[in-house]
Amino acid sequence: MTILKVSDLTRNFGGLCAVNNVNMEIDEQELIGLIGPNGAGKTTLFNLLTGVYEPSSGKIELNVDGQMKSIGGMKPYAVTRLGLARTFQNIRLFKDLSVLDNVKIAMHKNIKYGVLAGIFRLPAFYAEEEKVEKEAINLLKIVRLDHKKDEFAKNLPYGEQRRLEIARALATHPKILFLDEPAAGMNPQETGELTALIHEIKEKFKVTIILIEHDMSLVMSICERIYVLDYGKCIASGSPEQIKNHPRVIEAYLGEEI
Amino acid sequence: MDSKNFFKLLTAGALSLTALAGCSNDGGGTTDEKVSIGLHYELKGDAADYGNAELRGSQLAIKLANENEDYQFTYEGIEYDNGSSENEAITISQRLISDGVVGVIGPSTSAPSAATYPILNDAQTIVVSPSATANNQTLVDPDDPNSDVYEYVYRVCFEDSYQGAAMAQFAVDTLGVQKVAVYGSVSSDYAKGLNTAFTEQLEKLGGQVVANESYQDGDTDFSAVLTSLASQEFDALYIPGYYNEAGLIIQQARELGIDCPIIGPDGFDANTLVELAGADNLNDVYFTTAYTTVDASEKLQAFIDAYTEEYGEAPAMFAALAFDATNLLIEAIEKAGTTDKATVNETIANMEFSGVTGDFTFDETHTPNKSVLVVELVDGVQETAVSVTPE
Amino acid sequence: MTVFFQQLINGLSLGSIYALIALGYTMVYGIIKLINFAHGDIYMLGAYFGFLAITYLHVGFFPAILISMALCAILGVVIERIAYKPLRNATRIAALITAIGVSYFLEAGTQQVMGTSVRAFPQVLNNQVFNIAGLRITEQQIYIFVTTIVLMLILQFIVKKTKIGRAMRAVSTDSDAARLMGINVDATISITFAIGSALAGAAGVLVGIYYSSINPLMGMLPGIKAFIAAVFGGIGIIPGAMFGGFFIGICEAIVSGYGGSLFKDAVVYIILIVILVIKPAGLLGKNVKEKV
Amino acid sequence: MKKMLNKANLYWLLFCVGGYALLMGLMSAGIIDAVNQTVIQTIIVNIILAISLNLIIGITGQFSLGHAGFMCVGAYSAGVMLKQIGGLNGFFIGILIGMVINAVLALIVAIPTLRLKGDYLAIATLGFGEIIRIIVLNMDITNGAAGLVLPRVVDFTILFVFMVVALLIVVNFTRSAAGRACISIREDEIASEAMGINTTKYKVIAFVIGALIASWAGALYAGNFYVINPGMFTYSKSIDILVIVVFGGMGSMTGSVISAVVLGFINSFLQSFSNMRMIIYGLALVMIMVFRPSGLLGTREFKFSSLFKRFTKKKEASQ
Repeated sequence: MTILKVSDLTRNFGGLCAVNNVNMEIDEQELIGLIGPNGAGKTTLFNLLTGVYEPSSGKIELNVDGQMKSIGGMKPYAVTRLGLARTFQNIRLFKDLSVLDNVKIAMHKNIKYGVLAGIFRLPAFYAEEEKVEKEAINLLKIVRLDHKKDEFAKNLPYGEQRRLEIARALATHPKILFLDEPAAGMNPQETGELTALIHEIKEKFKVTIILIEHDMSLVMSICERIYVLDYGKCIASGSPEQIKNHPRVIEAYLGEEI
Repeated sequence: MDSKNFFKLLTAGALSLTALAGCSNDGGGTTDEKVSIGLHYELKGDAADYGNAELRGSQLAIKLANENEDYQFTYEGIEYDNGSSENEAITISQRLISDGVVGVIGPSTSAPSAATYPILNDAQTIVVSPSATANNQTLVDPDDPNSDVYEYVYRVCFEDSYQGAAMAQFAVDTLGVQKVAVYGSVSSDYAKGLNTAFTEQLEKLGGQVVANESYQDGDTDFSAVLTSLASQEFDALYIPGYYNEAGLIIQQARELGIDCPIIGPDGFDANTLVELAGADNLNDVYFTTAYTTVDASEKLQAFIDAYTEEYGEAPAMFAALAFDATNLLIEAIEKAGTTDKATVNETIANMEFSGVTGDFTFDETHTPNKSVLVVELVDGVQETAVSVTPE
Repeated sequence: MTVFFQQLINGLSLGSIYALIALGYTMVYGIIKLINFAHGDIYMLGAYFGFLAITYLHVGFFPAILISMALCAILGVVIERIAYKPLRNATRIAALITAIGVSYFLEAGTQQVMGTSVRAFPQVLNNQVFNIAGLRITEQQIYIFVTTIVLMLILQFIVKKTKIGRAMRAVSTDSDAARLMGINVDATISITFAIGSALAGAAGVLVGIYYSSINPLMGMLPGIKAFIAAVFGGIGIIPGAMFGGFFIGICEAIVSGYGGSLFKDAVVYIILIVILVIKPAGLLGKNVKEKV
Repeated sequence: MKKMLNKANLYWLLFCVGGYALLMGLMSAGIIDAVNQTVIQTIIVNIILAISLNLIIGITGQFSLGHAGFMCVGAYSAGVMLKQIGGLNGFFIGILIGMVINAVLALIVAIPTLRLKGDYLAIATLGFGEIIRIIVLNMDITNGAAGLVLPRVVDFTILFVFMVVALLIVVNFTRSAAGRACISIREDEIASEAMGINTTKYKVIAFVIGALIASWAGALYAGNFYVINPGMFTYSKSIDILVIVVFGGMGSMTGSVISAVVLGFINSFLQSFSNMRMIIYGLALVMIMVFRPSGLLGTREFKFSSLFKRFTKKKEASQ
């Protein structure tokens, strides 16, 4: 079943066409790779899908309870509430907060007590807070950060910060998880662990994953399908095997090894 | 630098300041029995100009009193700065009470005064205000003319309504004015009170306010309003406000060709007015006041000379009022022959005081019965003075 | 209509002064992102320096303005070195509080040294009046306007065409990168403070001559107004500050001229808010969206 | 209910009651004299102002310089009602009216301006605060520049209760989901929004709560200090409050409380220096910021739970 459909999506910045007529159709629980040379428009595409930018033209539709709903131009928080969650290329954790609080904040949309219940400490507050704490620790266990729950996010090593971002994104209960260069800056061992983690998450949470990545070994080993972007255009899509041998992809990556 | 050193530094600084303060508080005293008088003024902040002038007036009065061999007590002024803040004015009043003062002179302006009176009055400490001119300021509830008067609070200045009305009387009777433009401050209740009283009396006498413009204290550019006033017709320009702004308004008005009589309140009475407006522009300018250097009495002349010698400049009205307020308290203490506050208070209430700003007694609201003088300026110099009573 | 144009002239004179102060605000803000609350007090001290120079050294208009600018420049650099430099890596709000502390200190210090009373500024210009097409223009107004324009042109030249100007722009864009390129960042910041303070000093002397009245608290309100002018035009942008200054001056004159003198500040604030809501980076500012 | 009576809450309750009893005792015994009583009253009003501004600036990260405007509305609502109705009834009706007006005003201010960032927001809110003041200055019912002279109807108990309630609201808010949302806005607005938080909504909520509590502070001021006039509520007042918040540490409520107390007594101590005191105060501000730029406490809070922890740790160590 289709969960996300992108048709003729375009975004201009002044004279620059960062994303040009991109079409995508993604099924539930797929693991999609999005690749392309630097400046190809991958992150811009993510930003369009998650509501950070408004599309200049074109449509983004999300399957919400069996209905396709247009989400292009919605605010990021509204998009997140519909089940899209993301990580950031240049890590955007809440640096001065604890690891646990980072996850708790992301659980916001699922907390069922209001501002007044919080201020006056009504019973709902205590019940919900207990639940939130338990779930947050569970998520941290999955990314193996539960032993560091009270540390400041900024004090974690790089690899762990990336994992925390994934846990934080999962805390919003997403249907689709967007990972923007999750392996950037990791050594091969860490990348291997990350690959396993992504698989684990996909199985455990039944979530669709779309990731941008430059590490081709990672992309080729875990992605079921790959889209290739160059100069804002989608120049190829298909299975890793198909992409490896696609002439236009080779052209775009001329000089780069695939 | 780590925090330990920082606190050392702070402590050191604080200690040295304490030492400094200790020195400055040490006035020269001759006899054992020192009578403390609180000097509670706006020394910093918006109203600092008036507060400092009054502080000098008070200090001079205390100095002269201590030189007076007929006086049985030695006086000591305890100064505080209320920073033109009402909130600070309250704590300072309490400090003065715990310092054991017999009476307090100040504050200069109405708002800190209103915050101080209930506290000092409750502690049965006498207040003599030099310049709290607001209508009914000495009453417990100023909005209710029938409310009780603060038993221990007096003032030596006019009430706003009185001199505002007097100016209207003078304008109509003597200057023959019918149409008046008013350009007044909205920042002080002083100016607003004057404006209301002036307008009421003027209309009662058949005159008319044809334009009513306002400025705020601290403004310096009046050209926009004066430009539009210059294109209207009126017989006189009334400026209820203080000299700092009035001086500039007169200067700018004359330059813009407004050459009708300019009239104002005792807030005009300072050398600064002449400096700001320029002597050439100060012709056909009249203001109400309680004291004048025209045919100055011996007493007044002595004050002016003493002040000029002490501070190197001529006294402003504020200094004169504070001088009177301080002398009033001192004379009452001498006359009562005691520092018992209740006795001194009774003495003041029934006293006939003769000061540099006029001879007066207090009415039932503890406001002086003084006659209003209207002074004319010619080339910035006080030329004539006539007495006016509003009808 | 004549009255309207007359108000325009009044507004231009007032606006020139706001613009000169706003330039200093905007330069300092552009380079270290500090709202220098003490800037209005430098302007006040500029007026006092001019006052002292004219009274005690008996100099004329131009020497007075140059002396005042030089002293203010030195003062600006000293303040920067003592109070702001240690906070360069602290939060901006901490630096702001420091600036407020400096402002209190300068105001209270001046009240202590020079007395609290208003001083009449000695008149060093003849106040000749020119009548042109029914409009009244005084010699002082011409001096103010011309001085302002000349100073702005010099400033624009320094920033755009000289080496130090290039360094200033580089530091303002990215101080770390500028340091790596061999620019002496500390010196550049000091020079920015010097120039900004000198302009405020000039404004102080001009205002003294124009209104002939100075006092220790005269910097508070124009300081805020000038900051508004800078924000209005787009803070950090030199032509924006000039434009904002003139606009606010004219706006105030026209509002007061047509009977709204009590609401003139309110009108300025309302226009400011409307502009910011429509164009959050100020009139000439560019909206920069944070990169995600 | 059981959970509400946990150890920490119990200790806080004891702490408040004990503090109240201690202060009351010292006052009635005359150990705290009239001057210091007034200093304490001022400090309480300042604590309420500081924590309400801290909620906006320190917790939510929105740089507002319009707080004096909200205080002004609170003060005048209470003041006018004190004049019209009189007594404590008038005072409490005034507080309610002030809260209603402030809620509306805060919404009007917040919705357009909270889109602005940093210094642009600061200057826009400063403008709003001044507009409120100019309106009050030109109204008849407020008696213009002269302001209102009022009887004192508030006593220490009322002040203390309001302070505790304000603290309770602000601290509980901060430690709830909504408070976490506000903190995340301060930390990184884009990430916060990506986590499904409606940032505009929470900025407005924090702003409105801050405005409401500031209106209490204004009302308490009016009911306690005899005089109010528009000159008290200029942007300098907003800056004074900001100084307390920054000095205590932005985001730390404990810091705001301590800072209000320390600055209150410093100020009272400096009164003896007559006209040198503003000079010293200015220098002190500069020095404090140069040596402790993140304020007294940074973002740290005093918690009984961490006190226990330290205590038990020491015990363990000694065993």
